Amino acid sequence: MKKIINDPAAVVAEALRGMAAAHPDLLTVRTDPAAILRADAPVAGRVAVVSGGGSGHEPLHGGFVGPGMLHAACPGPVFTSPTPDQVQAAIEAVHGGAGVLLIVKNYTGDVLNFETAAEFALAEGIDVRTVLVDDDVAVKDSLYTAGRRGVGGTLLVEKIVGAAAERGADLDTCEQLALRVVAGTRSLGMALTACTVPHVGEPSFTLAEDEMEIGIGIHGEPGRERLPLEPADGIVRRLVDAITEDLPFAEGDRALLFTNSMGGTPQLELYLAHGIAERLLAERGITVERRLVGPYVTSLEMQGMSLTLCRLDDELIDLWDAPVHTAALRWGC
Amino acid sequence: MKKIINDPAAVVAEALRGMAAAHPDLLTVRTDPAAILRADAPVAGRVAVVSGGGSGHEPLHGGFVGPGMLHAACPGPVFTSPTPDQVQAAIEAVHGGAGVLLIVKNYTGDVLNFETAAEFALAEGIDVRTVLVDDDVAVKDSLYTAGRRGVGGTLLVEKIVGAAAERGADLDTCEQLALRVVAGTRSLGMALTACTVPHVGEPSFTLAEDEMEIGIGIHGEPGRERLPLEPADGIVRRLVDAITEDLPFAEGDRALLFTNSMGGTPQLELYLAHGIAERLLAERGITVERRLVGPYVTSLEMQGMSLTLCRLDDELIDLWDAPVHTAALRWGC
Amino acid sequence: MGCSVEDVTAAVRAAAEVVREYRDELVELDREIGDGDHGENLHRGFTAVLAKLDGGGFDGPASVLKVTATTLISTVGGAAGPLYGTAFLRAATALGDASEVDGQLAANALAAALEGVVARGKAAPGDKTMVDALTPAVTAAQSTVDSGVRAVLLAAADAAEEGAASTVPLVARKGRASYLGERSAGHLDPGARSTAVLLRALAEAARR
Amino acid sequence: MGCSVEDVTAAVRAAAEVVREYRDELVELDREIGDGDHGENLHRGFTAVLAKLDGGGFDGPASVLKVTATTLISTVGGAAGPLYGTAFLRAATALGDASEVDGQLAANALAAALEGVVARGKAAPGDKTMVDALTPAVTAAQSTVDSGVRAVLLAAADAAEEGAASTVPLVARKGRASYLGERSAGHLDPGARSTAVLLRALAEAARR
Ligand SMILES: Nc1ncnc2c1ncn2[C@@H]1O[C@H](COP(=O)(O)OP(=O)(O)O)[C@@H](O)[C@H]1O
Ligand SMILES: Nc1ncnc2c1ncn2[C@@H]1O[C@H](COP(=O)(O)OP(=O)(O)O)[C@@H](O)[C@H]1O
Ligand SMILES: [Mg+2]
Ligand SMILES: [Mg+2]
Ligand SMILES: [Mg+2]
Ligand SMILES: [Mg+2]
Repeated sequence: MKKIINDPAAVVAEALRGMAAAHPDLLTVRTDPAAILRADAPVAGRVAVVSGGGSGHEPLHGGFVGPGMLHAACPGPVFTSPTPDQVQAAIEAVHGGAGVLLIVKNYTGDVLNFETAAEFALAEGIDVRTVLVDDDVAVKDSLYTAGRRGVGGTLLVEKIVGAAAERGADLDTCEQLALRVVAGTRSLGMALTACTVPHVGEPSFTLAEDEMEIGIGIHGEPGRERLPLEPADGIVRRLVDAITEDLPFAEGDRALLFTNSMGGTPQLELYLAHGIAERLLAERGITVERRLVGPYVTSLEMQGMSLTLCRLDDELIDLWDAPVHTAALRWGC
Repeated sequence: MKKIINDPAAVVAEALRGMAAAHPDLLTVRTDPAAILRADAPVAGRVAVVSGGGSGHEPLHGGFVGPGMLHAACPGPVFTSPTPDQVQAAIEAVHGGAGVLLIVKNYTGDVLNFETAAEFALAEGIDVRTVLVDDDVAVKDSLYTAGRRGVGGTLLVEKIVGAAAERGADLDTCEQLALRVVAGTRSLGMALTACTVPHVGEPSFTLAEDEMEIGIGIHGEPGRERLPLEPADGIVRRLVDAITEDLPFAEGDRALLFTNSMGGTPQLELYLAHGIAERLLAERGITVERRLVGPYVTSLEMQGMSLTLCRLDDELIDLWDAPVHTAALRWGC
Repeated sequence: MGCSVEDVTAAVRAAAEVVREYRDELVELDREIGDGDHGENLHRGFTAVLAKLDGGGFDGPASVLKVTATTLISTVGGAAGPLYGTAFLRAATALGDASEVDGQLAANALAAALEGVVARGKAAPGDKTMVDALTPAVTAAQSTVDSGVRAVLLAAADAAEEGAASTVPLVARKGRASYLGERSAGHLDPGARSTAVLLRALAEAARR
Repeated sequence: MGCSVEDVTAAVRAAAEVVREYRDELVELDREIGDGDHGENLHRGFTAVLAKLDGGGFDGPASVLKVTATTLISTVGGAAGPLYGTAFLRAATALGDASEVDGQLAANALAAALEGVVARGKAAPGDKTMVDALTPAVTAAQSTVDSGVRAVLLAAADAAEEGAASTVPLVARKGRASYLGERSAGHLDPGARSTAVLLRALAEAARR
């Protein structure tokens, strides 16, 4: 295992220390339990937007804490959801009197831990709502399974709801808005290489030089399909096809296209893939009105990419464009 | 070779197409010869700041084009400096009547090609100055060698001089400012893995599971020293020691600390390393007043990191803080 | 005579210690069809449990299980944290204020644990989860209630091991392995395995 | 009788074609002590040169070399682009408006090329660059001026090959390989190698 770390068990704690040092004016970083909070939290009279999950997906979620996006992020150990106490402490730290919206990626662990935290917080009289993000079309959705995973779409929910909360939208409005973004968002990822979890010490799976994995998750889970490696045109077409057929996206739709690196794919390749995706969407009559390209919802050093497509309307565009000031996303201020 | 590409010879052209699609309001992307220009260029009455170099270091340089930073970037093929015509065309496209400052990383190829372009432009009556960035302490400086390489410090020069140009500083002032930043900036990089150049198809060098390379360049060049892999504490200490001894940085110095990923190192590790660097600098009595953490001056998918330290004063801080709006760096607007 | 508060403490301690031994195996099982953290998660949690047990001050068997539950909930994370946490919490509730645990109580506690896991996780037998180990364990325990705690737990452990082994051919329908679809077949479920391991350790530590 | 404009065109075309053959070897040499692009750079440049030569319309040997020079400068990039570009440009200047190239002119052109490379790159013999191939080539050419272009170039190519080989033990002081310090020793310099390859191809294509 080749990593710039000390003790594998201390990776998250040490990274948080670095994050605190890097963003002293923006963030308050707590340890025990770990939380990344807006420096100015709690913001009185505003819905507090809280998210979190296992570490290893940075900048998700801690990199999205700040005015216009999250009030708090709860980082668990690498690829392991945070505990209820941790989430509860974050809720209490940022609750500004207007309720708390939990944005939770749909994984059993995250759901159960956030659920428990929400129960505790409710018992203390804090109005807490939970919205599950489940945008990954790689996973078949069914009542009898764990359901779809939350992946790239999480960022969009956090940005858009965070903007609404910043403007003073109430908890009902924020919750409905989050549900609306989730309903209109689909993602699919692929990998060229696996990642290595520090406490595991070896890659989560092995791919031959001429293989790729389609439909991977963001926790080093293998995907649903292993295929011979293809040129970028083929790879991107697979992702675009699966995503647009799923919702389905239709001719005339306005959309945000988010081309995401799983961590190890360089920007040169990412922009190349983004260009192909834009072309394919244009061919289908889908108008890309906003875009984001970069390593935002990652899986450690995994090489690969995901595409996320989100249906837009004027309201969502306005909220997407609203000022945001976080470690990883910043505009308008 | 595992990459999301089509034809290796077309990687840069296709990536530029994606970049153009991703940033339609911010950038004008030209091909043949390739250039990334500020959408509002030329900016009349302002010094035009132009840089460029081989591709594969993204977001350097194209990701730094926009108000408050570069007016144009000239991307060469992967790890190969652009040609004189290319640079000359960019100069002519962004020249706003107040002269042009070329920021060139000190590599023989870049120096020779930009030099030739500058001669052509001068011959056409454009006042062109060139500032070489040579911040890499891995390389011994001497009159008889190619001199030190330009690495992470290039970003700082581009940001600070870009801010001054935006405010209306004249060409002399911009040139002097660039020289001042270069004089006060030092960097050192290390790698855990090599990168693979698309047209080569195999890694630039090979490191065993328990080896690391100190003093690597950003072109997949092997470093000066191959050592047994160490924990993060040891790695970061080596970088901090070499950098602070070189200038030297002294107790009481105010500094900007830039913790850079070579591309494949995930943010979790990068923040962890950043935290260590901050601690070591504090121990030496150096006050870190500004910081930047991320993959900004990369070497494709190489895993590794570099540290850049730049001496600050009030003027430099003010220019660093000035608004910037580019694809990769944005604040204050 | 059943198990005292000291006996229960010793049994949980023994189980907690055994997790360290199985850490790597559980990591490896989870790496194959999950995200590779199950062994690390339980190890972190049960290490914290050991520290808590050192603190002592338990007024009955239920309080030992309750502290174990809250410690697991606040340190394990992932799916296993709330599930095992709930299991121990429900088991504690089933023990009530009894000062000694007999075979019947032990079987009741196991049944309550299973109910808790199902209530939280909504998994049915055959979904390839810890439920596939716990369900037969409860049945086996219930048919041996008259033979003392140790016998009850030994029967439960045997059944849990068989139940865990039965997950190998299954296609997962719950938890992270479900994302793999058909590719999850052919692997042992890590949570079912850890359930069997924990029950075996508890049984072997039970003095009566 | 010396080489006509057609002969010079054919020779440059032959050299350009040979670069394709050596692309991978030059990439590999540069990967070892540089950044792995030398073969790709020259291949890109000389492919463009071939296209330009197809256009024809040259009024003398010098104009063939001049077009070669400007094409290389505008397509190769890296260190080799300006250096080889300058070399061909200076060689063109040395030929002046001669309609035929004889041994003396060829040797002069080579000497001018070397001067150009040194003026631009500031490398001295022994720095482990193309100068180590070109310098002995110029000397050899100058001592064979009376024997015709082919003989001059053959002597130059022989000397360049020896010169290139002599770079192996050297520690680089110029170019990218210099960053390696002592670790650059034990490798053939890619630019010296390409110089030898180009000279050999020009020599073998020279009809007189
Ligand atoms: N819904 C569920 N009901 C019961 N057990 C479950 C459920 N989901 C997952 N599990 C169990 O949890 C185990 C995985 O635990 P762990 O790896 O610690 O959590 P995570 O999947 O969050 O990484 C699985 O092997 C399975 O036995
Ligand atoms: N200053 C110099 N003078 C002469 N030749 C040089 C100089 N610097 C580099 N070279 C030659 O250029 C070759 C490398 O060319 P190339 O790989 O195309 O460029 P780059 O180093 O920019 O990648 C070296 O092998 C060397 O022979
Ligand atoms: Mg997990
Ligand atoms: Mg090069
Ligand atoms: Mg797991
Ligand atoms: Mg090279």
